[in-house]
Amino acid sequence: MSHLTLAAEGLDAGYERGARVLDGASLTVPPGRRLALLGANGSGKTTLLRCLSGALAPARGRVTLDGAELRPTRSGLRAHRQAVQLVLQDPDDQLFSASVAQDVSFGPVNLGLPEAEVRARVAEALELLAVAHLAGRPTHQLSYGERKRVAIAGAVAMRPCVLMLDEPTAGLDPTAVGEALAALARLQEADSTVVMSTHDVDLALRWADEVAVVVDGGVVQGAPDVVLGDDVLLARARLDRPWALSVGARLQALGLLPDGALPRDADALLAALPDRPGVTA
Amino acid sequence: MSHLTLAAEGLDAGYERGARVLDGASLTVPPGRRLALLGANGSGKTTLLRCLSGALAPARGRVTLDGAELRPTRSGLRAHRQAVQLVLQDPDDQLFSASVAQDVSFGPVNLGLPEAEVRARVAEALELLAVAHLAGRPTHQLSYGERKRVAIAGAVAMRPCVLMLDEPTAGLDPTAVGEALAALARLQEADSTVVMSTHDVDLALRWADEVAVVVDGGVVQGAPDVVLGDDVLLARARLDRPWALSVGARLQALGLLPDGALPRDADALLAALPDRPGVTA
Amino acid sequence: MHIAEGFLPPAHAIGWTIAAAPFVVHGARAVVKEVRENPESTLLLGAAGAFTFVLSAIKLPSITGSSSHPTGTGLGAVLFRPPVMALLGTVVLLFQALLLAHGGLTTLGANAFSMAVVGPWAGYAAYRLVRRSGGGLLPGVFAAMAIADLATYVTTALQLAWAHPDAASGFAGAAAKFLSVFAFTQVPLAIGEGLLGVLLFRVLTVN
Amino acid sequence: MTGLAIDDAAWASAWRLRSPADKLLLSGGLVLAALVLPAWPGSVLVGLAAVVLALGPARVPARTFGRAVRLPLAFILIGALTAVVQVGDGGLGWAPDAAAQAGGLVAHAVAGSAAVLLLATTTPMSDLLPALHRLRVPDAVVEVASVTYRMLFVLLTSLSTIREAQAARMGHAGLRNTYRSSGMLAAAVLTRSWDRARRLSDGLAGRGMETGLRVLPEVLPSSARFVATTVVGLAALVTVSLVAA
Repeated sequence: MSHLTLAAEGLDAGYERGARVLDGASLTVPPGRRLALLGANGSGKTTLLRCLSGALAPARGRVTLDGAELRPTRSGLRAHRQAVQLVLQDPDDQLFSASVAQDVSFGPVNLGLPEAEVRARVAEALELLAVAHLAGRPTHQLSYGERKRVAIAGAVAMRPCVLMLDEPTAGLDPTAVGEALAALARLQEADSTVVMSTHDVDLALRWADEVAVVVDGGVVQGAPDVVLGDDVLLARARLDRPWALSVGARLQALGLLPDGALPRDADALLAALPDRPGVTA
Repeated sequence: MSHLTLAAEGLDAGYERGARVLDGASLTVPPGRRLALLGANGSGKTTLLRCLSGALAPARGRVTLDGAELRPTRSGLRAHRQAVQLVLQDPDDQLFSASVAQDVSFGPVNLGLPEAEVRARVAEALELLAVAHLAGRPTHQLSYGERKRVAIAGAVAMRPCVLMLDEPTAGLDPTAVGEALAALARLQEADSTVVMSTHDVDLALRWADEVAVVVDGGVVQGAPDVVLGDDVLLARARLDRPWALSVGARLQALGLLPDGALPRDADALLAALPDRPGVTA
Repeated sequence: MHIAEGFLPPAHAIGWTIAAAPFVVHGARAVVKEVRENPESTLLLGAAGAFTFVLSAIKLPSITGSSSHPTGTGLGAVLFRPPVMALLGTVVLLFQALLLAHGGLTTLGANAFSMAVVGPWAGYAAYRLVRRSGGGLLPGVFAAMAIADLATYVTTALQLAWAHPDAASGFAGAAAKFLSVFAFTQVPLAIGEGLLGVLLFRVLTVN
Repeated sequence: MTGLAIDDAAWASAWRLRSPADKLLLSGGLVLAALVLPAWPGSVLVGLAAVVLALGPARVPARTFGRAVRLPLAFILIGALTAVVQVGDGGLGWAPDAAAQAGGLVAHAVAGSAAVLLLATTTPMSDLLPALHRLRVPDAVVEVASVTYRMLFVLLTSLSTIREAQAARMGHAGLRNTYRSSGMLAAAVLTRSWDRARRLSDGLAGRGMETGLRVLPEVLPSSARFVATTVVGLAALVTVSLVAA
């Protein structure tokens, strides 16, 4: 899988209670990296992801893949969907076959691939998501976390260049979130670009190479510690500041943390703090 | 509303993949206080809540309300449901009416209350949950967060002594979580006992007077900072330690925080930390 | 295919309403009895009605290039029996008239007769016939859904022919006209809906 | 939003809080007038009245109303054309008064559809269903219909989301894929509807459901002025039509 640059330019899309959801939103997905898309409920994260995936045609603006505009024709969408896959939030909306392996094979079979190739892709996707042991199980017997990972495997089996996930960690307990993030890390190592939407700012800070905040119909994009440290922006977006940035900044001011980039989670913060009283960074 | 003590003693209940979900679980809900019920996905939080609400009869053990055992007869259940209400995780499992006000009126009407009393209760419940402005809107046009609050209002209109909520903050953004918690705080001031299940340990530490962790079919109950500081227990329960306890303990050891109870969230921690370098608690 | 509001003369509108009424009332009695014995079935029947409505939102393409929406009454007849379908089908027709502008109020009786009475009964009869003569579940479902569709379409065409007989050849000529005009969309749809039923039951029975 | 523009219009209509019985009287009167009055000028007057009332005092968006009127048009035009083509010995030809006959048929149907639409775009289904109770429809039936109304939005959302997920994985590329996917889609929604009903029954049991889905009725008082205006208007319409015809 080569890296392609997926971008949105000046998108207007969606209507909610008489107002545009997206109003001139532009975003460039950094190829080969991890992008967290942040925003409150109803801010337009999902609308933006649906436009990027080709599921929703914007009222204005364009979506491009390596500069080429996505055309809402049958062949245009077909090509786009082979390169860009979106995994929706509720796994039950995506699992419609009887067994796990059958469900993951849905995309490759629809692509008309030979059986051996389908089998290989299914096996690979199940392996990457660490759900190979579930292959023969009926989907309705799986736990919520397992269903989420199987739904992601279904998209991965399409071998997209850009994999987008709408709230992949919502409803998962901490261990399951850890497993999901580990699977996404393996995907990225396998050369994919990964986009994840979330409203968990702590998670975004910990995970992402870059973040984009959807606010007032537009998008603000940048480095995680810069964007998530901007209190004015966060208030407009109805988001909290990540605790690690708040606490880290104070500890840096107190001379307990070295200058430069702040730790992004509890483990990194504890590792950077001195062990004994009286020692400063 | 007077305070009643709701308790479970030695519950066996539920089957999942050939094993009991609850296996000798005991819990006492502290009257008039806020209890967070923690556990990983599939640990049995929901099963326990359903037993406590009377929706599920345990295979063994008993549920008591002020010492009196809940009998699974029609009149026993009817009396229990007037005192104890459970709000399910998915609001669409509780909202059956197209009109918000009519849906909230369902419980009071079933109680056989006179019309004026029903109207008063509906108005009060919508007010407490800050959804009075939605009264004339159809259920199917509401957002997920709005539907969640209307579903809670439906339970609140029953004026229960104990209100239990299954994952009330799941899927909500930080602002909506704040609004939901504020509504729950108003309820508790209105003299209710509130139980909330969650797997967000940071939220539980911040919100609860007491926590109970569901693990290996049983329940471990106690003060939030004690239970959530027990790493062995948390590992067994597949939960994380709240960052505030990890970071707080280290800062206390460094002499930056005063001895005693640790701050429970970022704001409290920042308030307790010294402003200038060199000053210790 | 629903007859639009105002398309039938008053006498026909009244006549078909009277013709459909006994079946719908019979279905309502069955529903009342079911709900009295088992209050939760209100929710199951409501869900069944909603499913029938939603099924008609699935677009089925056909090889002739036309595309149409299934009626779902054959499936409902197999799952819930024709009497209940007479009621649920009528409720769905009322919803389609008022939520989708599909059908009408004065033509509700005529549409209920073809889609909620004749369709389900014909489909159910076809299903029983196939099963009794040794056919499997899937051929039975195919027959039920395809025949329910065909029977509905034929009934509708005859209703239209009776209301608007041909100036020269009378009822027979009009029937031939309406049957052939609507055959372009309805015959492929009947086959398509039968196939849909087979695919649907295949997924359900594997689970 | 919900995908059903007529329903959205009904909830947002300026007549939302008018008594459903009042609106039923008005629309019902217009529907009957469209049916029994001569097409010229009766149907034309009914159609005009329905459109003017919907777009004027009821403030229904013109776009919604226009689109909804167009929906039955294909059936009406094909049906009317078929009716006036004559099958004779020499093959197909036009009936003697084809133009007048077709025109009349189309006028009746379009006017009637507009009159039904006036009710549909101003009155949510959940306001109309309790009216069935007064027509002596059993409570159980009204409750089943109410659950149908609530549940169909839940299922419509499932349907469109699942369909979108299938399309993303090429499930609707080509006839074969589309049929296979549609079967899976129908099965998934059917399973979902059963599951929803079961879970809803659990949820409602906790709120004390024992016999039925009784709720506090909404009071939407009748307006004497509205009723009087309706009666006078309908009478005028009938008189003018009969005199002019």
